Amino acid sequence: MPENAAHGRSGNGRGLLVSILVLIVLAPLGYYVVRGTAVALGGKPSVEFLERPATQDDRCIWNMEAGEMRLHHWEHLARIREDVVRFGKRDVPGLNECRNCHQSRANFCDRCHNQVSLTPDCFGCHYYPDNEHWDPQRFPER
Amino acid sequence: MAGGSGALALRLLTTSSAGAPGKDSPLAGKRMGMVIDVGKCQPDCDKCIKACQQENNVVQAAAHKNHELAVHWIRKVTIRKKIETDEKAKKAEAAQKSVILVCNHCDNPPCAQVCPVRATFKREDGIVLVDHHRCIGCRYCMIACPYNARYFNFEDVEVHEEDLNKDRPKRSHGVAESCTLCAHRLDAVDQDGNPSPRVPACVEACENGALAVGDMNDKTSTVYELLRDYAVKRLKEDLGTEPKVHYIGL
Amino acid sequence: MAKGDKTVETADRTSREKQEAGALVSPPAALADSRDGQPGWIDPDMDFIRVLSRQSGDSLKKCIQCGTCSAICELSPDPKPFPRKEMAWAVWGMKDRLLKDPDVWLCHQCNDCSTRCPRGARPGDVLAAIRQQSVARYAVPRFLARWANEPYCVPLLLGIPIALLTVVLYIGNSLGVPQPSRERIIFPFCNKLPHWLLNVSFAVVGILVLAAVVAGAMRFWRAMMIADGRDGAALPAKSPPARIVAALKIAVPVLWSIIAHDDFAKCTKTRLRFYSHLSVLFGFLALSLVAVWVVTAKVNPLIPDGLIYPFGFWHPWKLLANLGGVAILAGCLWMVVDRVRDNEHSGAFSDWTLIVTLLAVVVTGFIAEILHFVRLEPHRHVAYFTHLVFVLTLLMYLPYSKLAHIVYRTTALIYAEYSGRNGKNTARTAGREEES
Amino acid sequence: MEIKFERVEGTSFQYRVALLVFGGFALVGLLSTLWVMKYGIGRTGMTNRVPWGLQIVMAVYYIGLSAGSLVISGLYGVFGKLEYKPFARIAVYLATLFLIAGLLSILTDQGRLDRVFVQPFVHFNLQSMFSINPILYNGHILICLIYLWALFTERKRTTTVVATLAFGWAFCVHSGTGAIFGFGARVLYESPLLPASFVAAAMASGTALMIVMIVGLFRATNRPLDDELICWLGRFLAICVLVVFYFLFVENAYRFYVVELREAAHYFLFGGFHSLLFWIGLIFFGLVVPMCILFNPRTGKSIPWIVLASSLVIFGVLCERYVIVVPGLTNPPDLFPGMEIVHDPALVEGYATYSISTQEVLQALGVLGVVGFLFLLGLKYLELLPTEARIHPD
Repeated sequence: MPENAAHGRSGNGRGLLVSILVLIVLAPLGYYVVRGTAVALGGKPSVEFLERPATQDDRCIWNMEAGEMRLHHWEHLARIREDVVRFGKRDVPGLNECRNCHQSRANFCDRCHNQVSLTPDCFGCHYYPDNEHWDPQRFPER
Repeated sequence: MAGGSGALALRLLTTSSAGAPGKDSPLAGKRMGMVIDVGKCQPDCDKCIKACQQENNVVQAAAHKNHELAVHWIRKVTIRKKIETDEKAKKAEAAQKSVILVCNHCDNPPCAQVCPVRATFKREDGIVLVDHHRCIGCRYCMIACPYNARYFNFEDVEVHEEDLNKDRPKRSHGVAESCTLCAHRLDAVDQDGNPSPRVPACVEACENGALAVGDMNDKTSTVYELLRDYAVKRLKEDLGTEPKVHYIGL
Repeated sequence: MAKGDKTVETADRTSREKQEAGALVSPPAALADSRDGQPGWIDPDMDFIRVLSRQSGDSLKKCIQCGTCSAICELSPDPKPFPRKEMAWAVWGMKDRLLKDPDVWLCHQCNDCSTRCPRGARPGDVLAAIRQQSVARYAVPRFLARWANEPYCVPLLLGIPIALLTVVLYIGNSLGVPQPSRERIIFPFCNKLPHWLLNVSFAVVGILVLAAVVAGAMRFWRAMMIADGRDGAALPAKSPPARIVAALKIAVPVLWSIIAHDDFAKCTKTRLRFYSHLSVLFGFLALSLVAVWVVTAKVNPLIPDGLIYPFGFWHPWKLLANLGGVAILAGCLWMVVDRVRDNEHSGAFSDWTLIVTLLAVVVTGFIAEILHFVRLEPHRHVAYFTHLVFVLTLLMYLPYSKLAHIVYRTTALIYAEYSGRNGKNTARTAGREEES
Repeated sequence: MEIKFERVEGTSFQYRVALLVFGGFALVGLLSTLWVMKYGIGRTGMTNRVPWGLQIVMAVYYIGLSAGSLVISGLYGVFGKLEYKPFARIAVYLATLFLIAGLLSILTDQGRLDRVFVQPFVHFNLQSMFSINPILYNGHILICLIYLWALFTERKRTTTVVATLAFGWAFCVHSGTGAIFGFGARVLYESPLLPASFVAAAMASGTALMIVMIVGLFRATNRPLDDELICWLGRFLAICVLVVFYFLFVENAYRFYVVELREAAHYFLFGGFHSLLFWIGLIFFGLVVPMCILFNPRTGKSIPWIVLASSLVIFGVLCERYVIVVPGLTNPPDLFPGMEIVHDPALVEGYATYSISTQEVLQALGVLGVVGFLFLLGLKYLELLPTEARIHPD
């Protein structure tokens, strides 16, 4: 190997460059190793589960499974929005009604949106209080 | 092979699971209109304006420090006969009228015609609305409106929590808006999903009975009776926009 | 030992050195060396010659066996240097001989030889064409390799992944709403293409590809062993653990040298090829790693989070993936520019298909990402589907396209290390010092 | 007739300074746009009564300036006046840039810039001139690019076909721009003459710009240029100016003649700052003085005079765009015929006001900077300029 390096252009520089690249590629892995170990040793996971209402019921007022809501909420909201704005159908609860049960926007909406870098425009106009009184003990996930 | 399965994939991808708007529209067969009795309107009363601002979260926007940037879904102008000489002017002084101006909800709305994204549209019951989720803020509708009834949110307006009607949205900057005829009140449903319409905020607030909003096709409605019994005027009828706001005694 | 300022004179001198070292393979020697050691017997494969001629701009006709190419090649070992002997074999249509030759894969096609050739032949392109033939020879099954090199097969080749993904889409569409697990949430990019279904189908294809690749590499290795007369010869150590250690001792430095681009760095003609290949390789590594992470996220013990996918823009994996995409994009664009600027470049089909497929993968990926951030449905789903088609194309035809060089070049380099073929530099340096 | 095209060296001090100045403009424009985006377009001079301001004025003005290519390609591609072929590349390149500038101006004027790239493609409204015009503009940019390609690769037949297409398409582009206003409901907008008048004004400003650019570039780089070519363009410019004048006269005469429009006409002609722009900027400096220069047999043949007249026309058409857009909005609709409004909470005085704000000027300059910057780069990296332009080359 050393002979090879001597023939190539700036052998040491190249070694450094490639090592840095390897480190960059492996960096996220290292980040997770550190974090995963820390959490396993009793640290707190940085992102916890979403706020769930006190009712302990798996069904939303939209009469849908929690999974359905998680996976499709934006599609349902968009459809309800069209129905309300364009066709005057107000018999389905909309965004305003979410906050009756899920009282904290920070925990119910922003937590996930922030993590996945989505910034929906909803709250520029629609009122949703940013209550911070979410207590994971009161609303356990399971 | 590539073409065939590609076409199938495209069809599978683009068909939405969300159904098309249902046929059972609650708006079918309606034609909402407004009647304003100018004679009953008191010059120094602004209850309807205040109620509208409170209901629709335009309190702060209406009180904008630059009055030309202020938003008036409903506003009251004072008019009088054109003054020819000084002597007549004194008579004309007495003959001032207060006229309420709102969006005319035209049957042929020029604003909806020019909207490049169909954000402004006429509902099935004739109410002209702006879809604020879609508006790109080109302001062509404001150019096209012959009544200057449209307003633009030039800036983000901070609405204080105590002034906020929490069930109604406020507006972000960069979208156009105008009177909605309180469509949310007209469409309101009760617990079981049956229609239980309420009158618009301005009509509710008016103590003199100068305002009426209702279905012009419904023979039991106040609007129908007023239109049947009184001679009414509409603004700029010559333009053919067919406004649905009618004035008695203008 | 400055090699950078090498002039024509020194090139001639090294060429003489190689001749004196008895490395010259003269046509009679080639004849003598030919098939199964039968002296004087030669069986030219005319189709092979025709293919090579077509893909290398008639280089074979131009070659006068002067040996300049072998002399100036930085990668060529002193005993039996290339590409001169390969040019001779190619002229004679000695297909079997060439396809068993590890030297063909030691070439990194820097085209120093092609630019220096006094006759304007392009040995670099000839070797590239031979490599493609080699891939076709060892691929399992062979007909796929034949298709992968025919332009009129492109609709069929693209059709297979499209059809496969359409089936996946059809199943996903009819499955209805997937229930995400309570412990770890993974949002599929498109609800009609659930992650587990994609994982399963990609894993099936991946296992098949892996099997094909391993089989191809083993065939190649055995062929090289037989050609070298090492049939049955194994690593010196006897016990299994010691054999593994010995194998690692050979493989690890080779792999590092591949990653560090030791051989690319010696190229003098197109210096930036080093950077373009480096960025594409590392982009590819980064994206593969991210993909593996996402695919295995459900069972990964390192993840403490509830929400796994999608990543936020500033998430380490997302950053790495975007960086990798940009690296591949930039590297591929540079390769395109490089090829377009070099007027004499033959532009072999397999070469262009790889670059175009890689570009298509990253471009559709970025389009899908942008459409996702502006939340355009169903446009983003269509973009995502196209992206998946190209990813699957890349994966599916890995053993048959130019991408197979990942496997065959690595195999050849390890073989060269194993057989002591790369004693090259030490030997040469020693000779030079003695002379001076 | 073999015409050679070449690049400019682009190493001179003047070139670099110009590049720097235009680049600086573009940067300032970008910063200003970001600022306006952050704080909303309320920080401009626009109001609810005058919702369109300088940006729209500049947009239609830039679109108009692109008509230079229409004239040149019409002359050379459609009418076969081959002596104008040397200017074809530069004309089409400038047209492309100014069309892009027009689009940029409209784009930076939108309230929700984030939605502009999504919504118009998803929800299309063919009844709106704002949906039709982007097709026309982008189509024209595409045609211009194909045209440029045909010119650079010297494809004769393709050039003729594309030139004819571009000629026809450009008419649609300028008519469509005029229709934005002409089909509106405002008293001072509504006029079927407006699309035609826009075409005329666009051709005037485009020709004037071509004259100034050609003379300036040829003089600055010491290239031989036959005066006769410019004089002919000058005469063409004079006719365009005359047509613009004619349209303006007809329109205002009509407004004065019809009783219900008389008040609006009075406001338009004698109502304030815009009237000043109309009479002094447009009528006197923009139309009358150039016509005097161009129709005068002596000054009409002198290159400096023609360049002066062209510069005045370029300025005059800018004034024309302003007096079309703004007074039509400041003039209030006559909601109550025979009555007058004593008090209106949305208005203090009878008429709305509009004053150009610094931000809008900076944004307009920024767009101009982009055009200038790209033009200079084009001179350096594309073979735009002919070595010479003569009617009878030696």
